Amino acid sequence: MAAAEKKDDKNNVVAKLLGNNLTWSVVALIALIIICTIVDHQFLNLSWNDNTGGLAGPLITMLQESARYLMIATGMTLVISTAGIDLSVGSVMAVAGATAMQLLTNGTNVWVAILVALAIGLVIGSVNGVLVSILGLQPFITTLIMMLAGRGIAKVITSGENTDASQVAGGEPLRWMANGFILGIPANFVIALVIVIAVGLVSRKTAMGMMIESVGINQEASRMTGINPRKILFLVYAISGVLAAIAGLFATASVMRVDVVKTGQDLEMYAILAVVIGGTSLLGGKFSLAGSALGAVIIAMIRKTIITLGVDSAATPAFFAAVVIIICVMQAPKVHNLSAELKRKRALKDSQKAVAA
Amino acid sequence: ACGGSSSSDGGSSDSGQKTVGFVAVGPEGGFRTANENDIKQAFKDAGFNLVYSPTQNNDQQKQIQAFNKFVNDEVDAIILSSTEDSGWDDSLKKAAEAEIPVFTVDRNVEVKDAEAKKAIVSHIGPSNEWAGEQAAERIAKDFPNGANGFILEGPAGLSVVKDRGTGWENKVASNIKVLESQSANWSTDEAKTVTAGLLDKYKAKNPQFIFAQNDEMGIGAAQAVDAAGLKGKVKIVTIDGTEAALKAVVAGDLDFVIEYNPIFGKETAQAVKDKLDGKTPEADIQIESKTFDAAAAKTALDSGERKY
Amino acid sequence: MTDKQPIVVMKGITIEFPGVKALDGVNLRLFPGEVHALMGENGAGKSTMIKALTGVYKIDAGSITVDGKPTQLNGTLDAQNAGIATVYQEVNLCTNLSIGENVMLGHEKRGPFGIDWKKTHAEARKHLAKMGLDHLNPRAPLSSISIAMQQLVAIARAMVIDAKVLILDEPTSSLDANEVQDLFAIMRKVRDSGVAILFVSHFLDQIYEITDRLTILRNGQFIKEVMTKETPRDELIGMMIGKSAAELSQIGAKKARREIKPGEKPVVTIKQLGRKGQIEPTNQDVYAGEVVGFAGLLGSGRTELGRLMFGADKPDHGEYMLNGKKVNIDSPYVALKNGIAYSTENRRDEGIVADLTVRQNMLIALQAIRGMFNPIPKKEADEIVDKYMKELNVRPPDPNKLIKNLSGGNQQKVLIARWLAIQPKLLILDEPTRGIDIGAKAEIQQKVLELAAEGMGVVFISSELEEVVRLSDTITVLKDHKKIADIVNDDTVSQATIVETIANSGKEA
Amino acid sequence: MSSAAVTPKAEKAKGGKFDAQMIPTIAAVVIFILMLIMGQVLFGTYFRLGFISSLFIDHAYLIILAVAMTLPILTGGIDLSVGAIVAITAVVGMKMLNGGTPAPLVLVVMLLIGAAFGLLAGVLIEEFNMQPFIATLSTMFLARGIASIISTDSLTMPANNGYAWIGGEGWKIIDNPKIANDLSINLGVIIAIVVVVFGYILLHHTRTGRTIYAIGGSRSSAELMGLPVKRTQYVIYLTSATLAALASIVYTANIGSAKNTVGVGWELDAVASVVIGGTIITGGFGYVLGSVLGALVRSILEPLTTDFGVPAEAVQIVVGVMILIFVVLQRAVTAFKKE
Ligand SMILES: Nc1ncnc2c1ncn2[C@@H]1O[C@H](COP(=O)(O)OP(=O)(O)OP(=O)(O)O)[C@@H](O)[C@H]1O
Ligand SMILES: Nc1ncnc2c1ncn2[C@@H]1O[C@H](COP(=O)(O)OP(=O)(O)OP(=O)(O)O)[C@@H](O)[C@H]1O
Ligand SMILES: [Mg+2]
Ligand SMILES: [Mg+2]
Repeated sequence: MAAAEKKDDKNNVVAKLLGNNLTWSVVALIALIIICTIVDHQFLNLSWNDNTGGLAGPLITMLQESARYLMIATGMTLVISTAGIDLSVGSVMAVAGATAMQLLTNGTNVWVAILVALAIGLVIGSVNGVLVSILGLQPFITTLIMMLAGRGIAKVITSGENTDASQVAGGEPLRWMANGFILGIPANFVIALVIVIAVGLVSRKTAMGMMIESVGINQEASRMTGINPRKILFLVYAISGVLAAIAGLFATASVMRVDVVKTGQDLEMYAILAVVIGGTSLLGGKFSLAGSALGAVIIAMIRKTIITLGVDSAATPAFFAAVVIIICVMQAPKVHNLSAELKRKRALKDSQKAVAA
Repeated sequence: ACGGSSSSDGGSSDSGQKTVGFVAVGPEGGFRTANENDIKQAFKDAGFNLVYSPTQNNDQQKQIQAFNKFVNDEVDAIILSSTEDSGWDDSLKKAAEAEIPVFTVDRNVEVKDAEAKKAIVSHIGPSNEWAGEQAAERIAKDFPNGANGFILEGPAGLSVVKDRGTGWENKVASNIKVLESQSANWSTDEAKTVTAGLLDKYKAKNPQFIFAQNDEMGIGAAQAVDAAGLKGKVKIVTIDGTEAALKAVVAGDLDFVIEYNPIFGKETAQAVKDKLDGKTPEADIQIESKTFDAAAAKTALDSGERKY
Repeated sequence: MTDKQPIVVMKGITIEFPGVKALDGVNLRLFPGEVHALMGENGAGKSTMIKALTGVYKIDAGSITVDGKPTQLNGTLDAQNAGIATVYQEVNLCTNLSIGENVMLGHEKRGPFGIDWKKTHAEARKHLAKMGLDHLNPRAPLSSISIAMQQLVAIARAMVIDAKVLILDEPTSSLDANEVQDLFAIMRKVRDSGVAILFVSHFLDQIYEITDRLTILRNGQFIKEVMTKETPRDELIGMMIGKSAAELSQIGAKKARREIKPGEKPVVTIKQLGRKGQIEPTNQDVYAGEVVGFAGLLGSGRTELGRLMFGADKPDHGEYMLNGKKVNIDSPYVALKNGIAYSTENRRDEGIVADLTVRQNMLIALQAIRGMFNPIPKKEADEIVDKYMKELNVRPPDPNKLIKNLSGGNQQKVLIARWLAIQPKLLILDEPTRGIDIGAKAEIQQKVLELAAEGMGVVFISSELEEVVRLSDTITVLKDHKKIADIVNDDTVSQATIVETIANSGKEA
Repeated sequence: MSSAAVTPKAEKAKGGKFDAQMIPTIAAVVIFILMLIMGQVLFGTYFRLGFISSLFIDHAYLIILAVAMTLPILTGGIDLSVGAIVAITAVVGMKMLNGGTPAPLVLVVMLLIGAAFGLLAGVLIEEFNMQPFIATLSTMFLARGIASIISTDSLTMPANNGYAWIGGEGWKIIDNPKIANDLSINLGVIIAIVVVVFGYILLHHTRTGRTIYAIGGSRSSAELMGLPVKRTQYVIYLTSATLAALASIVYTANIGSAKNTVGVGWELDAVASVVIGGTIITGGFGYVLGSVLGALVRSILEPLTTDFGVPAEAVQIVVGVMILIFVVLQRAVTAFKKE
């Protein structure tokens, strides 16, 4: 590798770069784009689409889809940083979507519908929070339960139907949220990005981020410094709930109809993958929202790639797995320390010869 | 809820009310919900005590568990709306031994074991293959001199997907070219993303039709087509015939909807009644389904007698 | 004894961590039947050297020969198979398992049907007994005993494999005099059976009592290998800290006692404060500028009393007065809000937040009482950090290093800085000098006196009677989780006084 | 000296904490029995031998999966791939049977495939330090994907395949005129029981087993103690995956057909079982027997919801809430006992 020849200080820089997950995520993203472009030369083309009033093209639809991943990945990042996990985000998406669509069809004002949907997300998140922080239940099982129950709640809300609000007048703001454009860029992507940045600022400009990490690293020690771990835990699950609700609105509003079974299905897994690809450890502690955001885009990009390559629908899971594995392996220290390791071994050999002599 | 099965001697309770076990798939919206609600209603009207047992994410195992439970509860009859068309031999054998008549609805199940076969009285439901064939014929009619297009499939492996696919294969015209088949998991918004992707990818090949294996996906595809400004240029054919889909046909978003008629609760209840009254219902009760172009859809909607 | 061959020879060992060269060409020879001490300040590289020998860290240069053959140790398993048994500085046992299981892990006695638990526990009991731990029940969970006890259990574990080399990294730091003597007795037995022992301790008395040979390190450099009896203290200290012993501000003299004026109000008064099973209802006053020492044996309840005064455990009895008015201290947050700080004896589990930087670790408590959404202005933060990095001279002097990568001693300094940052009225220090090198120890003791002089009330908990007696104005003696005496620490009082008090109270009872 | 101070503590500790670890498991037993009784009282069918028989026969696979899942969870890890491994081994197995491969060979191949995925997970976790959750999530997608690449048909066994007998209706121990009162058992159940015994011995009577608990307590400590952590990790994921393959054998043999879609969500059922059984998801504490009970509890949730006539939409909510109540109860009892 290049790193090997360079002089020490340089070497360090390179090593740092190689050691940094973000680098590899970017590499992966670019690689995927290149692959797609090779297969489909139009892939990078952007055209202006008059009847949507925005840019059009593969990358745009990709960004449009990534919005929902951005939301859940952000919430998931905070939760995972506290050494927890939130398996319920997918179901929360369904519940929020169901609420919004049902209310719309019942003729509720769209803004009210949106607010109620978010509120419900908040409530479910808070329930998770209470169970984990006050009752001290294990996050995995708590949110697993909520994942089961959430689907049920969604079904109860729509009484088992896939409520369709596409014909309902007055849904425009919601529709725009998911399908509209701001300066030619997908509105939902812009909104998502703004929210991610907002969360980032709040957590880094205040002490929230550090306290979340601190609780994730060592809860007892945190308590002894006067932090209230319960508050923190409650907070992250609540946030995750709201963000998941937003993701749910994106997902349903894009077609103005909720699918009680499919909306948000398996997305908790995608969110977790995004977070890990972004370099936050499932063991808790240090988190990187930027990384998770990148991870979210990569997930969307992988799915885009699957379509572009026309991977046989039967093979998609395998393809998905393969890509994830490759990315994670690239990120493994073992791999990008290879050169350094070899150097060490060589040095050791020499010094031992020296000793022997 | 189910007083019937509570008396320890099982189904045929003192009240004389017959208990029927319904091994169901569970509310998944669209066709499924309409179908199961209709069956529940019909049996209630017919004075049965219907015990309903749904599964989760199409898990056959949970259905088998439910089925065996009904056998042990000694219900008077079992209605089986299976997620899979095989793997029922053992359970059916148990039913046969317990002399509980079984009625398969929607999906037929194939049985190897002779003993097991005895348990099944009749099958009630529309035909998936037929629906697929209708789709192929419609496309052929729309594009007499050929066209390119896509197929949106359900999750790989479900037998509905295969049957509707087979139907299509049976009747598809030689000059109709399927550029690509992708799974959109029955889901509207996945269908939208997938279709958007396919439209980008095959712009050059000027795709003209989309065969969506269910309404949900068709509606999603329609929105992608609309967004791409191809509304009307790409004709979309879907299967199921939910209200939303019919509206879409009227609105011109969809070209053609083939009904997969979920409303056969009455027929099922009747069959069960006959059997329990000692008559022998037909082995295969075909539920015929309609097809809707814009006009037909409009009249159907206006008539207001559609249950879903 | 130099005639016999060394069993372990480490030559030119170099280990680099991102940022620091922890070891730079260090040599070490271990001889059978000898106790060999690795000497050096906090951060000198002692533990790192040990981890190099036991294959925890890969060495970047140098060679290790065991029994004359060059060996590549990849992992502790190799080391064990090579006959090297180790007790690491931080207790490394599994708190979810029983005491006996911890002792025998990996060496369980096996019968026809796999592990034979009867035999295994019997074996465990035997090894515990060797450490004078016969009272411990091997089936009890490890989590039920103190870190001190756990340390002894860890040593018992090391005895299970009959090793050629026994390594003890600061085993005595959390033991009291009696246990140290027990331990030394065992070490002598083991040594005489021809085992080479590597021993680390910051207590010079212990070094001179038990060791035969010394290797001195100074920030990662090999200084010298000498025979213990040929090396006077000052010379040794000189080699360790790089300046002559005289410069070291050892405060040998007893602190001038702070007289309590009649009618003066204490900062903190607890009345009958207690908690079932941990500490019986206790009265205690702490005046501004007073140092109150807690003395007692292991498990006497010093830590409990300290934790109770900090609200780390909720009291189930009694009341709490701050400057005369009643307060309800039921959580660390409330305590800190009221200017009460507690520095734990359990640095790793309740002290440091391992993956945060030194800087963050220093500021976190202050931040917590300021509130999450009221961040400390950068300027103020920088000032605080510089101030304490200097005052306590934390090494390496880089506040952006992860605290987990600091040596034990320096971690302790950072924690003290954390508590000073909130400028507490009452500072409770539980074993603050545990595992701290002589230099740093003197600095910390000095700091305690300064703080008292500035009018801070200090509770000083330590297993070292010597420093308790030297620093305290009044000494609270505890026994069996109960306060047995308040001793006004005037010139008549000495370590002996305390020991007697403890002994006698037993008789009366 | 210190002994005086210590002894009471040590003793108290013994009385207190140790049972505390057992309580959740004991709670599982009690609640399971209570559920059965409730079912019997209200619906009168839960004590029927037939019900008991099919409870075991239909859930032999889940019991095996629960045991498999217990190992990684005890170390604080997890194996999400078990469901998918059931699918791929089932599909391959059926394909081979239909291709006329002799049953014994088929069984071996199925187990080997399972082991292969376990090995892959092990490599990803140990060599490329991926976290178990992610590693097994990947192998889950991989297995599921390969399964559907191989075939998306529902494959039925050929007649007289010398395989079905594993799960066939087995032997009727008590044969009543009414099938509902027959007590029957099949090889699948016996295999499940053997697996449970195997799990118990592995965890409580082998050093590997103790290492598993040690890793769950603190991996770094386990490493410093010179325990073969790496090797043990491999053993764990190899075992869980291979057991998943075994579960697949039992299940397919029982229903006589297979499909790439079988086993969706089973990993979560297994996790639920393990947790209900009192194993802490963060590792260190738990018992294989608890997991078995967990599996049984998990299994009678659906029958109960059915008999209570829970409205279709609400079933999942109710199941969720039941598990929740369960976990909370355990938590409460444990906390109470700790006092
Ligand atoms: N894992 C690590 N990463 C980076 N630096 C480290 C790591 N471990 C130790 N160091 C650094 O190496 C140096 C030596 O540390 P070590 O723990 O060996 O000191 P020590 O002599 O044992 O001190 P003490 O007496 O306090 O235990 C210290 O400066 C420490 O900061
Ligand atoms: N001998 C012992 N047996 C069991 N647990 C003990 C023992 N000694 C201490 N502990 C526990 O360890 C912690 C600190 O010990 P404790 O406060 O009882 O004694 P101490 O006087 O602080 O002695 P030290 O702090 O030196 O261990 C407390 O949580 C206490 O419950
Ligand atoms: Mg050290
Ligand atoms: Mg203490």
